[in-house]
Amino acid sequence: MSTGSGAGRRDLPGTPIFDGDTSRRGLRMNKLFMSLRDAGSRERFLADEAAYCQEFGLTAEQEQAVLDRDWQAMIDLGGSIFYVYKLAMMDGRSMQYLGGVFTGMGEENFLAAMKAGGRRDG
Amino acid sequence: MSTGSGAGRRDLPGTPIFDGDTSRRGLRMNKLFMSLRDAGSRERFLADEAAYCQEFGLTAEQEQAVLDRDWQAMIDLGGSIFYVYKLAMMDGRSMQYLGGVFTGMGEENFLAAMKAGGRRDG
Amino acid sequence: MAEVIWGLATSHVPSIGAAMDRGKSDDPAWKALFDGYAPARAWLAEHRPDVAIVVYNDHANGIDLDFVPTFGLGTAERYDVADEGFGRRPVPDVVGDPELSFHLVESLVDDGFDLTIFQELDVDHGFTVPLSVWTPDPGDAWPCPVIPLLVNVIQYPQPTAARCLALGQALGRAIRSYPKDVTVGVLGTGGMSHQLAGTRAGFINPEFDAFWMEKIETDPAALAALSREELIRQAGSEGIELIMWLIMRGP
Amino acid sequence: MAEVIWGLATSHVPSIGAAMDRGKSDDPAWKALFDGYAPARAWLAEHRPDVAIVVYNDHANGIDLDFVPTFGLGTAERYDVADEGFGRRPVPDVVGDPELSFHLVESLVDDGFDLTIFQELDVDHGFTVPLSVWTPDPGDAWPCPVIPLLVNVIQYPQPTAARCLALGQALGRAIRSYPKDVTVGVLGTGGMSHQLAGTRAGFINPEFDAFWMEKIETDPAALAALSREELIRQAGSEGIELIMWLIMRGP
Ligand SMILES: [Fe+3]
Ligand SMILES: [Fe+3]
Repeated sequence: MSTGSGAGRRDLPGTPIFDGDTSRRGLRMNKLFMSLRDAGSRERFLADEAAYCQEFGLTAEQEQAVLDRDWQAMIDLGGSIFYVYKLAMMDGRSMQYLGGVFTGMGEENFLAAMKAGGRRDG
Repeated sequence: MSTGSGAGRRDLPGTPIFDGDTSRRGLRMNKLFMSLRDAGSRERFLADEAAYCQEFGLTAEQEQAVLDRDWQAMIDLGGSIFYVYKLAMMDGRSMQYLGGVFTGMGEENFLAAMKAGGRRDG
Repeated sequence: MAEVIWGLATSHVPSIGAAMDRGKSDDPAWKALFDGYAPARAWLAEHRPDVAIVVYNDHANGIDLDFVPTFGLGTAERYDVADEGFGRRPVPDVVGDPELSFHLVESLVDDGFDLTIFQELDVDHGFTVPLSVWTPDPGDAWPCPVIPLLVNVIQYPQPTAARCLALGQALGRAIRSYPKDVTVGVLGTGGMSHQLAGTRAGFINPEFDAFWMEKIETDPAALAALSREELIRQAGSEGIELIMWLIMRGP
Repeated sequence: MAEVIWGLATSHVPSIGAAMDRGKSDDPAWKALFDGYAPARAWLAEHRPDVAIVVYNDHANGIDLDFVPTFGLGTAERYDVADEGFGRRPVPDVVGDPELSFHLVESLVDDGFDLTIFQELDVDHGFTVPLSVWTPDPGDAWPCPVIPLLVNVIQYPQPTAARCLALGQALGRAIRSYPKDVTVGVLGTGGMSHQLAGTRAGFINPEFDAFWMEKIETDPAALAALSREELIRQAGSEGIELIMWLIMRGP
């Protein structure tokens, strides 16, 4: 799916691969996400998100993705889902909400699909 | 040599072994030594050595060894020679000085032995 | 001589822990799951080991991505429960067993496994949820000391399934060569098929899960033969964490 | 296909770097050493690889003891030279080669080596002294990109000598399977017999060093057969870092 991820190098459609290359591109952004485990950091982030992004050395594109809560772009720009999820949690968003975004189904349909036993290939 | 080190478990006379057990005992003290790479930390350390030791969570014995520059005790209490050496460097002491202490020969004799090709077993 | 008295595997999805922490185990949404655990829990209560090893992965709580160890082993006296960003779980911190840890490290390194030793480590839901599945009401302390064995499952390339089974087999040898007469339980953790990101998010493969459940008992070598790509294709990008079950299965 | 064009080993004692940094290479105390390096330097100047790998260990500068990786491999675009406590050496920072690093990681992990990946790493004298031995006057940049391969030699249990040779052999396979046509040099580092602490501090074993020098060329398997205890007995507690030469020798 995401051209930015390692998926293109392997035959795994719809599946971003968090590989070494991706991890390097996302390192600063993932560090930012991990910092949000701490209440003080969450406060500082919320007080001035752009400044916080710059402090962590995000690229302009990464910063925009964070400010816009563009979850797909965060993944494409090197975010690890486990790290990106720290930001989603802070926003009160669930993993199912993110699933709705990544699949384009929306949260409600995604949740319904999961309750019905999950999605299948193809 | 040192009863505190892992050497006793192996037949390696006069040779402290920095093993997992030793490393655990020395962890806080070795962290303190590593911090001395930074000029600001060296200043803070020198301003109040005991307080700095307590900040790093050293045991009372370790603190005493550091305050007394008891190099042998630092090794016995879990110091890694590469870490202990950071403190020695700060004091302007050389590895040959430490060799003089550990062997009981004194720096001058130790240096002379090294220049003559090093020490031998037995 | 130490002895492995059981090996068990379970998902470690954080909501299982959250459901327990909030007393929701009997809610309609959760009851089926916890009823499913009941027989194992009853059996486990009768078979308490002297020490346990939990094979798990961290999720951005204990370590960050500055360095990514393939296999890590804790040697600490205790491991604190991490605050993952929503307050720490109301469960006890973990008491370790450094003496057994040192033995395992020496034995496994001699056996050609290139471990990273952790002298300090906060443990997250990947570690505490399996403990809660095992022991729903730990009170002040978990039933025994526990040693963490960390596996990189989140950054590609993960260790191969074959390497995980080999590590498990070496772990068995290491445990059995420990001179103390202690009993050891090994918990493998990690969800079955699932995927969190990409257009394939939400992917579940019940046929593969059933195949895995059967083979983990009868023929782990068949699972160890699966490639990394095949595991991701069949189990999803996060389902690859099933490789941790193979370490549990080795002893 | 990439090709290994040389493998070399040298001590990395910090005073060699300090002597060079202070322009003392021609001092009586140092001249013999640097004269000894002259033929190798001349030869190396004619054989510049496209990329180099330095097998080395850190000395309380790049990593601390919270975690101790048996083998680490850097994947960064650059590695800064560490300030070890007396100001950083006046030598260039190191440019990496992430693309080759990723290839090596994937190949070595598939081959059953449990690497720890380093995405950030400051390098110390263990790394820069060998580079200086190779290139006395680097100017603004080292002759080519360099990848660090970190080895735990300071905390017992170190990897076995046999495991180091096996890693070196796998490293050779990994390099040769790299699709780009590049030439690679491999530097093994670490002093010969020496010991820094204990009543045996200052221990030197010229007979063992001569044996090692001969066998590293003619029969590395004989060195790989030495146990950890035997290496410490023969080469001293710090001389065990000679095992890093076996990684260099593998390809
Ligand atoms: Fe997980
Ligand atoms: Fe060294």
